[in-house]
Amino acid sequence: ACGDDSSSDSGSTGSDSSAKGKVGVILPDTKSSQRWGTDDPKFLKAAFDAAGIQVDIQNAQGDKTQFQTIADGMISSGVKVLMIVNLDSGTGKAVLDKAKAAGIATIDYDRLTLNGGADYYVSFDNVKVGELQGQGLVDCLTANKAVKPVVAELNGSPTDNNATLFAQGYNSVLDPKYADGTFVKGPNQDVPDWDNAQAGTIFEQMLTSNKNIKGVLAANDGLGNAAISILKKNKLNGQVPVTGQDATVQGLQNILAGDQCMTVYKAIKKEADAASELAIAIASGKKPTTATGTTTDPESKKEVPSVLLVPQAITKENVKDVIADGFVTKDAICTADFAKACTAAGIS
Amino acid sequence: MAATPLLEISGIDKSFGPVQVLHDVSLSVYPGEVTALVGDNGAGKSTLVKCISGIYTIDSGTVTFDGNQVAIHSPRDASALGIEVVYQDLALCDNLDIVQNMFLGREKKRGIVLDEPTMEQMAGDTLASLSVRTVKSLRQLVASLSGGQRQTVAIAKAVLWNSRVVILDEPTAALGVAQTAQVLELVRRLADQGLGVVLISHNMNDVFAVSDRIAALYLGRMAAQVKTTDVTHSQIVELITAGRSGNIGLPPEKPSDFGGEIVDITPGGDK
Amino acid sequence: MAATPLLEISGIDKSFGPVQVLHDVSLSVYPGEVTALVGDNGAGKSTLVKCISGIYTIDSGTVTFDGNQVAIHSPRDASALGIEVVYQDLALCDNLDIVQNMFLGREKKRGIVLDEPTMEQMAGDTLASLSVRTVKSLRQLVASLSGGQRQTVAIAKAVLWNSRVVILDEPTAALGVAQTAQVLELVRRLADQGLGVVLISHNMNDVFAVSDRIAALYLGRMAAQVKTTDVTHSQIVELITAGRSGNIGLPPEKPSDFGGEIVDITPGGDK
Amino acid sequence: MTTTTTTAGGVKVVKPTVASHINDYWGRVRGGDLGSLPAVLGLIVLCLIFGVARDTFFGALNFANLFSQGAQYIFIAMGLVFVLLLGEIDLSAGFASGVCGAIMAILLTNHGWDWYTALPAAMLTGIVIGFVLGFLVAKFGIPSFVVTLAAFLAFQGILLKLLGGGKNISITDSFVLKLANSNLSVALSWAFAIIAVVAFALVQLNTVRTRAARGLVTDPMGIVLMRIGALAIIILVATAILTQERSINPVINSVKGVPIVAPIIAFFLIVWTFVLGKTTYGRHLYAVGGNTEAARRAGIPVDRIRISVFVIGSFMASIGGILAVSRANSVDPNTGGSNILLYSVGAAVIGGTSLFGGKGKAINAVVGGAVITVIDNGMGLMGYTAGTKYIVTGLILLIAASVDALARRRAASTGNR
Amino acid sequence: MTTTTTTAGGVKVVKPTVASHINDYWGRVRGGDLGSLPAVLGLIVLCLIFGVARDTFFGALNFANLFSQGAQYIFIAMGLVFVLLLGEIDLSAGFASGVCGAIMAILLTNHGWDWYTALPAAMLTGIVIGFVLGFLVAKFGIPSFVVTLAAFLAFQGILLKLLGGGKNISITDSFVLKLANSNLSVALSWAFAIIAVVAFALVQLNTVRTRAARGLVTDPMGIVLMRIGALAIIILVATAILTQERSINPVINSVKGVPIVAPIIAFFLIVWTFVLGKTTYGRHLYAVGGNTEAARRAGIPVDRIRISVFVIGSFMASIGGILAVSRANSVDPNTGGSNILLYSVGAAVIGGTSLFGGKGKAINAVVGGAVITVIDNGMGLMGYTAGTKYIVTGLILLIAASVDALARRRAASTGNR
Ligand SMILES: Nc1ncnc2c1ncn2[C@@H]1O[C@H](COP(=O)(O)OP(=O)(O)OP(=O)(O)O)[C@@H](O)[C@H]1O
Ligand SMILES: Nc1ncnc2c1ncn2[C@@H]1O[C@H](COP(=O)(O)OP(=O)(O)OP(=O)(O)O)[C@@H](O)[C@H]1O
Ligand SMILES: [Mg+2]
Ligand SMILES: [Mg+2]
Repeated sequence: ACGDDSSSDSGSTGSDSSAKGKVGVILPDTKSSQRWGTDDPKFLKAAFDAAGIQVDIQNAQGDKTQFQTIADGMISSGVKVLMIVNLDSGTGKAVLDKAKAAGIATIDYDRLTLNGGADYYVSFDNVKVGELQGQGLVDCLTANKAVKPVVAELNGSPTDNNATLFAQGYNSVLDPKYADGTFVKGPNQDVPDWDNAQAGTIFEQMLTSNKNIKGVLAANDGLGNAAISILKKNKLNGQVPVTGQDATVQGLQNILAGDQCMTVYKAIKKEADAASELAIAIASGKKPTTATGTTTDPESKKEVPSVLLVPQAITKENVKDVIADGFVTKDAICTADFAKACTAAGIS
Repeated sequence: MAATPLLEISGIDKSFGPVQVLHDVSLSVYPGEVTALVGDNGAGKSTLVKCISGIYTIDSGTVTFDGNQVAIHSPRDASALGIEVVYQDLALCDNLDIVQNMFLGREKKRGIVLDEPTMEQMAGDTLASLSVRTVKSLRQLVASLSGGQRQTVAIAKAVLWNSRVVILDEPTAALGVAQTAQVLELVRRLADQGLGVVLISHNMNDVFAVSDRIAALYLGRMAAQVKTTDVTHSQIVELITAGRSGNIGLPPEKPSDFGGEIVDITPGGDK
Repeated sequence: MAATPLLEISGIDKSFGPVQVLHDVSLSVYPGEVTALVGDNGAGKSTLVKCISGIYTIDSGTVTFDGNQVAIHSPRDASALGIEVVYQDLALCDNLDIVQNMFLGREKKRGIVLDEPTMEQMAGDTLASLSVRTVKSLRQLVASLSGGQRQTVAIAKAVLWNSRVVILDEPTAALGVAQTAQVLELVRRLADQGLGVVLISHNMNDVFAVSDRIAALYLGRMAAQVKTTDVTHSQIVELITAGRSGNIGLPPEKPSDFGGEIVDITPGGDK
Repeated sequence: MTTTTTTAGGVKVVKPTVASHINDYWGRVRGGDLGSLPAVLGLIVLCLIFGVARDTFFGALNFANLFSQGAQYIFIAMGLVFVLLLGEIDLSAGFASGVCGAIMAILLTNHGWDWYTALPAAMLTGIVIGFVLGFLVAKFGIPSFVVTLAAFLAFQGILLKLLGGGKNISITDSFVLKLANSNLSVALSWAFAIIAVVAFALVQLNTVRTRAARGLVTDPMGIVLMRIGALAIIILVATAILTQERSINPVINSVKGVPIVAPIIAFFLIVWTFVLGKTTYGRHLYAVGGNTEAARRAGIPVDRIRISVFVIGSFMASIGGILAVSRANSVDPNTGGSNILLYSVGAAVIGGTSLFGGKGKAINAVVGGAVITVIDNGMGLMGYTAGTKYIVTGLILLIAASVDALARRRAASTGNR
Repeated sequence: MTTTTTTAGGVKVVKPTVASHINDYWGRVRGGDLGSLPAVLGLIVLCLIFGVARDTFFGALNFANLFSQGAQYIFIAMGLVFVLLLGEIDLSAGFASGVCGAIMAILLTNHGWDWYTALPAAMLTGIVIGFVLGFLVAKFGIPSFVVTLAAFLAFQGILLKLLGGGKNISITDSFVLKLANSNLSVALSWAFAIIAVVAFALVQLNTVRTRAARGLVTDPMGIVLMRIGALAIIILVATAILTQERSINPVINSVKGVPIVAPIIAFFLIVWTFVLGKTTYGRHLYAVGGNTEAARRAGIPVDRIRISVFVIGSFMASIGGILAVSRANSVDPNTGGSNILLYSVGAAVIGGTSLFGGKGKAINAVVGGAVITVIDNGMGLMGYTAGTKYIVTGLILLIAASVDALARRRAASTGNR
């Protein structure tokens, strides 16, 4: 490819990089989850560096126009594999089409581009994530022996398709409970841009208009923390279980402090490794062998070769698993304020 | 007063918030005559002009044009009637050039395209007739003109059109000797062409030189409207500064009449 | 010319882009005298004033104040030297009231707090001395003042301070009869107090009434600076309109001297 | 109608009576000189709408919520009033508040600083940011829209970098947490309220006395007393409401007292009102904003003034950021992002500050910020879906603004602008 | 130095020569009358920076990318130039473009309309939106910042509702898809290029002829020919580059020809330049923007003009939206969101349009849009992490703007503003 001898120095440490193709990775934003800003670039870069493959990892900052502009740039600089986390299926498809027209292999990372026809798909099951959150909340409320608790839902961004998938998951658990009267359906609001500050106001107003809220389904740890800060203000923290997602340091600390009931840990490193393994194989001119599963594209009904990973629910009991997995360090979690809670949770 | 007035206003009141600036003002403008409107600083001359031209809405009073009572709600209405005004605050667009300003609102066109050559030519002709000699280019932005040059542009703008009444609010204030003479001559010529002309000026020599009638405003009231030939220089000055002179002018001042208004100083504390 | 000039400028050139407005202009201002600066519209009088007061940077030339060569880069520098200017474009802040405008940049304070009562009192005194009678309140916004009232405020603002040179650019243009007399008297009084006064005016009567010297600008060149007693009315008018009169003034005009500049009309097409 | 005649500096004046004063005021209102009256009217209309729609809206709890919900808007808007006064704009104020908040959080959490060093550090960051922005605008002459657009982008990046690429950082410092989340004790609440009323009364009466002593016209005593009475009623009633028990679960804990943010807002409101109205610096701000050239000719150091407003703007943004972090108990890469900036500029404009310079007061930020906050707060009680919520918010904002605009418009048609 | 003397309307004039003309131009440049020169300089500096950093930047493929990447900014900015000319602002232009794009997509995809009905429907939506905004601003007198802030929120909600709460809608209509993604054939590319050059030459020469016939000063023929030559070179070189093969994989498919967006941009650029420069309407826009009161006194219907600019603004936004949807093959609730609006206003301002009204041209949007697009495009090639990218983008933007500002600043210090 024409980009092989380019002066690009973005992350290539391998000595034989010129013999292999370059890989482009486009991540979606920095707002919907901390992983796109911190974790994925770290893990992906490590994997590609280890294999001596040149990689260009960029973030579209939540802007579709940017997303396409970055893709244009990568295509014109001659990548051989393009790995995208789409912002929405439309732009995703536009990019995939353009890449295919240029003879570039494509991987949908974490989010399936509907009708996009990517060559491979690597992901966690987002509906499953939602289901774990729903189940987590049910467990916590049951443990609290709450009677007909009112449940408030803080959904993710209304413009983020993944938020819809999460909601689909947890509602599939909660709806039956609402239907049979074990739980009472409380206020339910989307948080624009996953914005934590707005989430705080939204939740504060939920609580003001519905003082009996006894459980909060927050779509990720940031939103969860926003709800917790309002609960704290009203000295209700710990009594009202709150869910989360992403196993962030903040979320795990909130769990250890007893303010948050659970989070969902997605072993991002595993996902990143699986995806980079695919890309490395293609870039080195080999046929990948790891994509053993398939996913059906609900629009085109085509089967996409896939690597699917399983998310894990995290509560106080298994916070240590996340640390053991190397996703977060003990030092980051067990600061002075949390030392006692750490010991109590068996983190040593 | 044999001829019927071309423009006649009567009983005009105008307040700005709590401040009443014009009290029951009447004025007649005759065709073929120059009516000088005089009065002290702040007497209300410019306000009266702006009421006539539709910039300010009047609180009460009537305007009669050509014998018909008219309502002037905006400057558009005034120019539709054929009333052209040179304002004291010149109201030019600094970001446009001389030609563009002179034809503003009444551009010459060929089809839908502006006819720049024609406008440039007409502008040049008019300015030349007003003794303008130091303008560097007709395409100079008005922002870069000297005070007198700006005033000339404003005057030229108003006399380009076939109007029936021309009102000039202190048109020669910033003009040089030659230009002033030219403008006064223009004023006379306009009146001789049968137009009604109103000239506001603080210069008594100019007023006596060109006007047929003099109207004197005193503290927002019309003190007198007289023929120029019937009064002397010093009588007019007295009308301006005191509101009456001998047997003409306002009735003798009763303290309560004006006292309250002139001197009411709004306390500084309540801003 | 026995006394040394208080302010002396010489060899001033000033261009705006391709247009040269001042050519090698020199002017001397003597303490205790009124120097009248005259010239046709667009001759460059206001530009010269703005060069002296630091609003425009000069292209070349020197300014000497009190015998020392000085560099005036901004109006601050000018007022630090004691030069006070009333500009033709009055430069008042429309959003401030009369008192606030008059003390702008030199507010009276008590501690860190503005001393409004003192300022209000001083402003009232000064305005009263200038025959202002129709201002409704000292706390009226300048935006709502009449043309003459604005000019009075600008003049009052400049004479409030103990300055050494006062320059007034057409200060009486918008003033009424009484106010004009008052301002001319003020001008004379300032000179009698030993200040250097520069008065720009198009009114020859006023010029001859108060000035000691007359400087005439013609198309950006200094045509002559003469004692008022040495010249006649008509000589000055000739200097203004033709640049020379008899044996005073500029050398006879060679066509190439001015031709290129006065009449260079930038083509409209290339805007 | 007129009674006594005194002299002020040679100009004759008339001493106004209560009746003539009220007459005058009414004349001014009819003449279009409306001050903040229409914005307040808009606010009342809003409150009525929400109060009718949801009865929790008028509860003590919700009233108390308003303060911390609006704090960030109000502080950023107060700073923006200064920037707007010069006809400039600061698009970066939102993210500047985020950066300052992040600096505080990092110093507290990661570096173990104490609040009394971390808070000043955050404020200092704001001041430095403002200085850089102002310098670029004043000395290089780059339009402030472009400079602060660049800063808007850069600060977003700095925030991401500070937070290690998107992490949230929690704060646990109890002092900082209290700022946005706790209340004054009931006793302290009353003490503050009474001090405020007494101080206002003293200032008002003193002004009258000083002016009278100099022979200048003064407001009639009746009007002054009325003004003092009105303020006293507002402050005391608000305090009475806020010192009621408003806990969601009074058995577990008690929540009462004036939220701590209220006196902080009041403090800055008083300081900036004083600076704008009573100091040379404030006077010069209005002058530069009204007519830069006139200000320059009057010898005012225009460049320095221009820099200073950006410093104040970013400083106030840093206060807003500190309170936002306190309220969220944490900082994230979007702190100060989303609609914060537009809402803050909107608050200033709705309150009556002009985007073209020369017109604005500190109170504008508070009134406009209250409008924005009440909309946000009320909409939160309505429980609409995201789409509907956006639409209704837009409409409500429009209604609030048109009450204001129509009042002024009618007045303007009398010719007095 | 001067040669012939002709008379124009009684005023003596001098016929300029090529030498005097160049002299004059240089005088103007030194005097601060710089036109779009500094913005173009800034653009060149940017291109050099990126070209040195990444050699793919100067490739034909990347050059072609610029057009569709910049289209949305440029179109929205072109509309905003009109709004800004009156000193107004339209914060809702971004989401208005999204709403119009969504309407088109829904009509095409869900209702099976054809492109020749769906496209006009989208544009009509833009016009209606603009009319409503303009009406509220002109007739109610609500500040445009507030009206369009409300619209910004409401359109966001409408977009969500139109798309059924967060879904996105794909389009498959091949005509619409081609708009942003395809190229003219090589033959057509050259035809357009040559027509453009010839038309420009004819207009220029005709102007000279008409003016000369009326005895008015004209530009010297040498200058006119130079101008024509310069344009011809730019257009023909660009066409030559764009008609080269630029496919990454020429075996699979061939990509060459001028992108279709280029003539669309050129079309609107010409139309709006004509409207602003050669029609009464354009003249009146500048007048209202420069001095509203003077315009009103000259009898210009200020309110109608004010409404019209919002109509044009939203109409151009609708074109931008259509192209954005075409480029993305779909529409989602964030189309027209994120930084689109700020970047578009930034484009207009960087290009030389004033935020205070009275100053601006259609070409400003194109030059400023090019600056923004090149930054975006170049940054995409650099491969920075998110945080760094924001920071560097901010800095680069600042550099581009300061080239402009410093050039003007130096000139301004000679006193000519
Ligand atoms: N918008 C306004 N608001 C309040 N007062 C105003 C307004 N406009 C004018 N005035 C007041 O009305 C009075 C008359 O003003 P006007 O401009 O008509 O005077 P004038 O006779 O033209 O004076 P001059 O000779 O100085 O031009 C003045 O006292 C002025 O202060
Ligand atoms: N900023 C500028 N750019 C270009 N030309 C200018 C600028 N300012 C002034 N001029 C020109 O300089 C010349 C002198 O202007 P100036 O204002 O000094 O005249 P003046 O003598 O004060 O005239 P007047 O008596 O009309 O006030 C005029 O021809 C004017 O057009
Ligand atoms: Mg007047
Ligand atoms: Mg002058």
